[in-house]
Amino acid sequence: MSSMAKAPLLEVKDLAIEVSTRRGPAKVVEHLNFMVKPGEALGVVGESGCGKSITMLGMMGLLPPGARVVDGTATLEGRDLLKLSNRELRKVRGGQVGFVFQDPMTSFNPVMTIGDQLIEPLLYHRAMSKADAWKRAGELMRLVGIPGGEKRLSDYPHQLSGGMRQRVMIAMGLACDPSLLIADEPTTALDVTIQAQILDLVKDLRARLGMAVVWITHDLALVSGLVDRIIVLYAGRIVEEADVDDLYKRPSHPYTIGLLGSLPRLHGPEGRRLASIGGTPPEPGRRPKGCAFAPRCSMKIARCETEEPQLAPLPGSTRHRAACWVAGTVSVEAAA
Amino acid sequence: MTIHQQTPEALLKIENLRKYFYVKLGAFGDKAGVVHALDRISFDIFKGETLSLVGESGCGKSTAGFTILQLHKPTEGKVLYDGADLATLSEKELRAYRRRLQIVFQDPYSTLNPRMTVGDCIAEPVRFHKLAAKKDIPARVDQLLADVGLPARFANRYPHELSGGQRQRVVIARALACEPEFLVCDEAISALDVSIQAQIINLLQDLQEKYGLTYLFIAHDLAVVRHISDRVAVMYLGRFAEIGPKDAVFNAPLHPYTKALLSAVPEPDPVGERTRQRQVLQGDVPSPLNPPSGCHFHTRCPVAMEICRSQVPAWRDVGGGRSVSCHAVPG
Amino acid sequence: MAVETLAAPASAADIEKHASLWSDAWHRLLANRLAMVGLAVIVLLILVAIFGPWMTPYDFLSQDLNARNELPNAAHWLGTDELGRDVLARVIYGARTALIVSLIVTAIAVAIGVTLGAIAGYAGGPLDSAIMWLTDMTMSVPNLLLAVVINASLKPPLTAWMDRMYQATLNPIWRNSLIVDFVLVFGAMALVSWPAYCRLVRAQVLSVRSRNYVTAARALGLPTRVILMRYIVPNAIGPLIVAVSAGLGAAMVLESAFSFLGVGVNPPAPSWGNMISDGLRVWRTYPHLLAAPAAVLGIATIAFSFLGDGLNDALNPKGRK
Amino acid sequence: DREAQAAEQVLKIAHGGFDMDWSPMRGGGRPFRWQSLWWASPMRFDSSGAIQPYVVTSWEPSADLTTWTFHLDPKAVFSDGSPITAADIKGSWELAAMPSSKHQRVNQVAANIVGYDEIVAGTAKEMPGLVAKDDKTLVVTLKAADPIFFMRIANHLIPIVKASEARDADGNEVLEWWSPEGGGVTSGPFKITSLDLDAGKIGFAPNENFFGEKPKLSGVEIQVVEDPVAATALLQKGEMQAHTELVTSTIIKDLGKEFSAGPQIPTGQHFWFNVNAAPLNDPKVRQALIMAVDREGLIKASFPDGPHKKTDMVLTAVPGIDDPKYVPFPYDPAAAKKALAESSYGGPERLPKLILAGTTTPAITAAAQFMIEQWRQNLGITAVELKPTIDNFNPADVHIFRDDAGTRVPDAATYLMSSIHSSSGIAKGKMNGYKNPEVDRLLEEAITKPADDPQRVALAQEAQRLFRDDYAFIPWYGETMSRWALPNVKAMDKNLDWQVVAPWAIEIE
Amino acid sequence: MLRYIATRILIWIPSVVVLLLAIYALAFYGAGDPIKLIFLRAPGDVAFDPVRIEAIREQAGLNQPFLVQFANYIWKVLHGNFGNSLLSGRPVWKTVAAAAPISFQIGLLAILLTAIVAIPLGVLAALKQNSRLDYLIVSVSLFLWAIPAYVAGPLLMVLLIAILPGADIPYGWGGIFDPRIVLPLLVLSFQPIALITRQTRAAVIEIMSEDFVRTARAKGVPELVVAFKHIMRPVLTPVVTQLGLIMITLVNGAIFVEYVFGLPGLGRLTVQAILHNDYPIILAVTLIGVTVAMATNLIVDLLYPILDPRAGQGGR
Ligand SMILES: Nc1ncnc2c1ncn2[C@@H]1O[C@H](COP(=O)(O)OP(=O)(O)OP(=O)(O)O)[C@@H](O)[C@H]1O
Ligand SMILES: Nc1ncnc2c1ncn2[C@@H]1O[C@H](COP(=O)(O)OP(=O)(O)OP(=O)(O)O)[C@@H](O)[C@H]1O
Ligand SMILES: [Mg+2]
Ligand SMILES: [Mg+2]
Repeated sequence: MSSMAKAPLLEVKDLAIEVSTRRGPAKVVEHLNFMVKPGEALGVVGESGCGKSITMLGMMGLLPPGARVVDGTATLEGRDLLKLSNRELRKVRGGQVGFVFQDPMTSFNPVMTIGDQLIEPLLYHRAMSKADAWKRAGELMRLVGIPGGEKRLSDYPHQLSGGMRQRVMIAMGLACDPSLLIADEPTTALDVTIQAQILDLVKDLRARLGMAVVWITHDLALVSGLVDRIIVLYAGRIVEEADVDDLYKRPSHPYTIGLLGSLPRLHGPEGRRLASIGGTPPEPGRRPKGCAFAPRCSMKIARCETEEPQLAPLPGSTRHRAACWVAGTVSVEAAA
Repeated sequence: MTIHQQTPEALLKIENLRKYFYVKLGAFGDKAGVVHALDRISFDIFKGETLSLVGESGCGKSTAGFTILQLHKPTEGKVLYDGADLATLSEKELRAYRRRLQIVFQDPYSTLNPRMTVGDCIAEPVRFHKLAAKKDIPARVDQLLADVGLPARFANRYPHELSGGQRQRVVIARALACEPEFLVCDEAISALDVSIQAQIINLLQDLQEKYGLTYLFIAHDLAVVRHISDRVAVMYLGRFAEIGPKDAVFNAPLHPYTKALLSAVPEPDPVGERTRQRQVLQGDVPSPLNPPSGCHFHTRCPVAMEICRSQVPAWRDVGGGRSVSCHAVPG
Repeated sequence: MAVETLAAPASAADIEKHASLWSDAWHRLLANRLAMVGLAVIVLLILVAIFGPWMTPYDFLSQDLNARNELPNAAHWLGTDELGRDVLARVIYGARTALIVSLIVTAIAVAIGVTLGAIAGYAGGPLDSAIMWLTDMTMSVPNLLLAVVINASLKPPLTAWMDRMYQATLNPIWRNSLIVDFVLVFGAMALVSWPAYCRLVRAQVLSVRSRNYVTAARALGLPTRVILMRYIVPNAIGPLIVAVSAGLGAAMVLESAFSFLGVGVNPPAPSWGNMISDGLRVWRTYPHLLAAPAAVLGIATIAFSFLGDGLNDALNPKGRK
Repeated sequence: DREAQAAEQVLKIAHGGFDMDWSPMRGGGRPFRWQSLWWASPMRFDSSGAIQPYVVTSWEPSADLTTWTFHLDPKAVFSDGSPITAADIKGSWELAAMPSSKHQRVNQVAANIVGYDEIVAGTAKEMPGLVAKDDKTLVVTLKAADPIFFMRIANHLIPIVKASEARDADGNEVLEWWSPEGGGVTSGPFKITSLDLDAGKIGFAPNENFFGEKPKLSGVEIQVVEDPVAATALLQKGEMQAHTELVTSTIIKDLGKEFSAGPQIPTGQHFWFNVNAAPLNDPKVRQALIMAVDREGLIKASFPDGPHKKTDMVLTAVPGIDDPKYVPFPYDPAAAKKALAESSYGGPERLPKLILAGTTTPAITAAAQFMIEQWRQNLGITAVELKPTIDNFNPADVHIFRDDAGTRVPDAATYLMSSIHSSSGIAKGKMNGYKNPEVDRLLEEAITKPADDPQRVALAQEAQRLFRDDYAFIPWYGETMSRWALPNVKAMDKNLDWQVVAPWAIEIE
Repeated sequence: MLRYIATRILIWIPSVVVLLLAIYALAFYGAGDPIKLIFLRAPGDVAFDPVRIEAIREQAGLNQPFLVQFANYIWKVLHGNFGNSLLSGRPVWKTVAAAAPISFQIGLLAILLTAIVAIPLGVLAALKQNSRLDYLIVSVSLFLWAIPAYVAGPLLMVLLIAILPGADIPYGWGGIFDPRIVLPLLVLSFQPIALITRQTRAAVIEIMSEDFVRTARAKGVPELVVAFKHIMRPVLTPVVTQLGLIMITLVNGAIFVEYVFGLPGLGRLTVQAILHNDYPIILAVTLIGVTVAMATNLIVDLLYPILDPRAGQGGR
């Protein structure tokens, strides 16, 4: 994709987020740097609890009680979101930035019709009248391919299937033509066939509307056909960042390698033993010294346990970066 | 993985199994509804194999597992095991069989009693089925923990102190404690992270080898299924669409639903994914409360015919160990 | 074939204290300041109820007709009542009454409620409907009627029986007329307070029963008894504990309300309830006679409700704080 | 605003409960306290205990004292102007005796009249012993001679009502015939003008046809105020001027001595012993219990500032209470202890639990608690239980019963007949069949003596002394019939019939 | 829905008969003979004459066997005749018809007051969780919770008598527009307000952590709209249930407040009837009580689907 020349739409610098745990405050996200260019699709990949959601929520001032941003900047179209007042931030949310959340069941208010929920961004960002908003909502419903269109607007969420709910959620995210759509594991709760529908829908919408997308997932297979670039998170830090083709062709961080290796595949040779990563990620606040992945790493060297590697470009590429002392010296074949 | 013999021995024979749930509907819960969760399914499970059951959410996979284990009383049908029809046994009589037929549940978070330590959880079946002398129980627990790759000190922990993968290991250890012959894995890995998923898959495979277990592996992730199973059964809305040896089903699916499922699975291959032509199914799975007439799949089927609307396709053996239920499949 | 083990580092940081859920809840409770205040008050109350009568300089019964209705002073910290009895001593002895009352009422109510609720929840079907019907009907019976009826019909035979027991054994326990009052009046109160517990337990059992770990226990082939005792009850009990701690306070108030209507603890045995109702008759002239017991009752009620709220938060794993 | 009240002359009365039945035919209850306000009686006692004519102006007995002839005031009329006739008195008495009337004290007036037993048993609706010789002459035939029969009817227990309105064809009472809707015909100085029982409000206006003195008040309002503390506050503010029956332990402090002042009436409150059930069937136990109680303290614990007065005997406020031969029970803890030790129980240890019933008001409870404490300190008895209610009263279940004894005539013999004679309710019920043949004999003889015969009193006194020696009760106090009215309300004096003596004279200053 | 209501009522009838039987039995066997009580309760010199009492009982029909009496009673009730009070002889319906509307009006008003005061307070406390305002609201509601109505009532009552001039004594019943209603209403509402405030607060705090609230915020919906549009309705479900329960106790159990403020309502009537074992009244009052309970429960159940459209979907 040719998004190189454009100025970044969103630029996150040195973001750090802290949560309160039983053992006191703990940084769950730290030294986070990434950017999204206009129209670009970024995949954010990592295991559960590595801080994917909290990063996005943190930027938008949507953190749950007990969590707070402690450092960094997040510049959206020239404005630092972290410095905005609540009122200004509200303008951004749902206006410039649309959201799609993971669980389409719990993310809808069960006692309001989906129409009432769908028109809200229009009411509060576009100052539309209710009637106009309702009309536009009908269009949105058709846009995301809901059979029946505006007729379903007066349904309650429970009357829709999971897939349809997720479509409505996407419609809601797109209501005000945002320049950025943040999708937090939008298909994890869905069936494969429905997941495929949603993937196709988003691809299609992106082609038509041209917005940038941040797609959070733990499934490396899922985003491969969808995004332009991928960042891999481990324990709250970026461990690898690359263009999508590059990453799958030449995964460099042992963690990425492990992730890819542990994916069972539908095609190709079978009957092999899966290359799993032993152990579990550290809990927040119990980050080991040195590289956080070192305890699980099969390629670790002495240095890994004492010194934390920084994200650095790999030899031969400026756009492929990894945070590893041994990265670049291993290849996919070696890992598999 | 075991390559089964020419005339494999059936460990379990399921005949015409049916399970309906009767539910209350209406704003005041004053209307009755029937969920056709399992609609006359028949199949065999062979000793030592891994049979996978795939299908979309709500199609009755779990119900099948539960009903076979008599955790739900079947509405109709037989579950023959070791010469006995489990469906006719009382809860007391079943207890002896329960030990031999075990299950690992989908959600490792909720299948462990939050108020019992891991050690207690695992010791419980050992104690009640008298599988070890009282004084040997702690040693047995340690051994089981070791079997699933957990250090012995975990015995004193409570479930909430474990990660998801560790919990799933405990659940497996608990099932193993019964020294079962047959293990139903109801989406045993779906809730886990990829890296942990691979650990558990490997573990299950190792254990099968070590103890000669037979698996009914319930999953919705076809890639995992391909990796682990000997045979695959595909379910749609309470009925079997097709069943057959894994390679046959994956390489030459017969039922249009199986084809659609396979085509929907994403691959970690950006180039292939970008260019791949998918056969995306339209619409959603109909409600089992009010299933379509004839072939349940006809509402979404790309090759549906007139007959599909009215007639339930027969469950036919098409040779090569494969059975299918589709009007469009010749033979 | 070797099973791969988790590469779990055995560093010093990992040797952690293994907190059970209960001790976890306890820690959360310890961190809740209001709940601790409540708990402290309740502990104090219990201590006072047990040892108080030996610590006061006055006997709660002895009268001094020359020192009637005295306002609080150095000799009588809370003053004296119409018969010249020390109010402090009576309030302290009343703590015993209050505690016994709330314990008995709650114990009986909980016993009935839990049994019926558990049966209803576990058995389901017609038995469930029958028990729920009984619950609804019980809530419709005026509780005062029940108290009056029970008092009138059961008290004489019970009192007579106790006296026969005393005559046979000469054990002063049988002489304690309070016991009869408690058993009857508060038995009646219990008979009307159980439905709340029954509903709660039923709901709990219904929800716990469908939890996966119960199904898992069934799949393990464990006997029903074990499933009930080790899987269902311990997990259903949290909200019950909360309800009980709030119920203890409510029972004290109910006792005082009954006393106010004249079917509570009979004098001369002091209870906060009968002290309040006596105090209400003269509060304009001798405010201390109302203020002392009412304040103590209020503090105890608040303490129980603090503790109940605290337990609620502590036992709820979702609850942060 | 005192002046405003005086100008208005409306007496506002606080009433202690929502009484739903204000029929004058009940012979008791709170409404009875205001009977004389709106009903006339045959004769009436003044506050000094002298009989005054009212509807009946003169009477004479036959020589054998079994037939009495009463002459009615020819001017006596009901509030509707119709004359009060002998038939009305006859009808009133018969109505009161009908079972459906549930009259509580009809026996005190009519028990001796020929035909009473049948009507009371529900088998008749008229008493042949009552004959209206003409409109203004009533002849009463008694079953046995009674020298003081005329005194027995000189009260408001059965006031004179218009029988034709009050009785239906079966002789029973017409529901709420006395209410404004029911006609509201009265015989007394006031008539009822408004009635809202559910709201607890009753209004009276002067009966312009009243045959006696013209009432001074322009109206009376009764309003229910259940809570005594609230009632006290209202009285203190002058919002209300009188109360039906205000019993609080702080009444003197709150409202002054005059508020509850009044004459002593022949009613006494005592604690009666169940002499026929263990352990009080043992005279030694009874002695012990009595002598262990300091009765000075008893009154101090209950009515320290009055208005009631301590008494040592059954009798109060009747001729004959000045009996020099009567020895009060001593307060002697040592003797009491000794008596208990000498009893068949040998001491407090083996004594069965005592149950003390009838502690219905705070003052009674205080007195009872005082006794219990005395027994605990002086005798070591700990097992005593108070039973406030007296439901399902079963004599065997109760050992000590608080109850009042008394009479509506200033006569010692009648007083004792209704309290310690074996036929009395107290002897039969509360004392569980107390019977001393000698006491019975003396009393039976006494009541046949004419009212002015000194023997009548002497025999009664002797009977009381014998009763005293049976150690069957703990004397407590003689009752004062309080005015329960603010000092600015004049002529609120009451008599032994618990009634305002001259309601027409009540006046607010 | 009509069918549903009809079924509920049909189920209700036999329940009521059983309940009445139980209460009749309690009164008949347990609480003492009402006629005897009339005489026993009267002071000293009463005519406690067994023959007479038997005659009175016979006339009132009280000497018949229990089941006959009960059958007679039900028969009469079916014909709309609730009998006469044993104490006053007045028709029961008259007494009850005077008392019930008063209790209903006060109960409804108190519920209304509770809802108006407590729900906003609870929401406010939850939105400002752990602020000073929150602590204030919580502690005031705890305080209200801790003083029983029978203490609060007399205190306020007499304090007001002492303060208020002349005509405005907060005593007695003059309809709901009479200023005298204010005090009893307040006292009656104290504990419900405390209860509902705390419950609303807890419910709001819980709902605030729901995903859909985050969704609403992510749409840029203003906080106030989030609070009142998104959070309020789900909160109302448990609150309405609780309000229903309170309604039932308020109508049937406002004993103390009615006593202290001289309100001639059902609570006072019940106490009096019970103390005198006037069972025609007890039965009628119970009947009203169950009817109120049933009607309230029915209304609450009918409200559920409106408050929560999910109700009844799938297994229940
Ligand atoms: N309110 C909170 N209080 C304390 N810890 C929190 C809170 N919210 C999140 N965390 C912790 O922050 C870390 C990152 O959470 P986050 O939700 O971002 O993970 P994620 O990568 O989105 O995981 P998932 O794939 O499960 O959604 C986790 O360890 C989580 O436990
Ligand atoms: N106890 C029950 N009562 C009523 N209906 C039930 C019950 N259990 C399952 N069902 C219904 O039966 C159908 C099959 O459910 P089942 O759990 O077997 O599906 P599944 O294939 O396991 O789905 P998933 O992948 O979501 O686990 C569903 O429609 C479900 O709603
Ligand atoms: Mg997340
Ligand atoms: Mg399932």
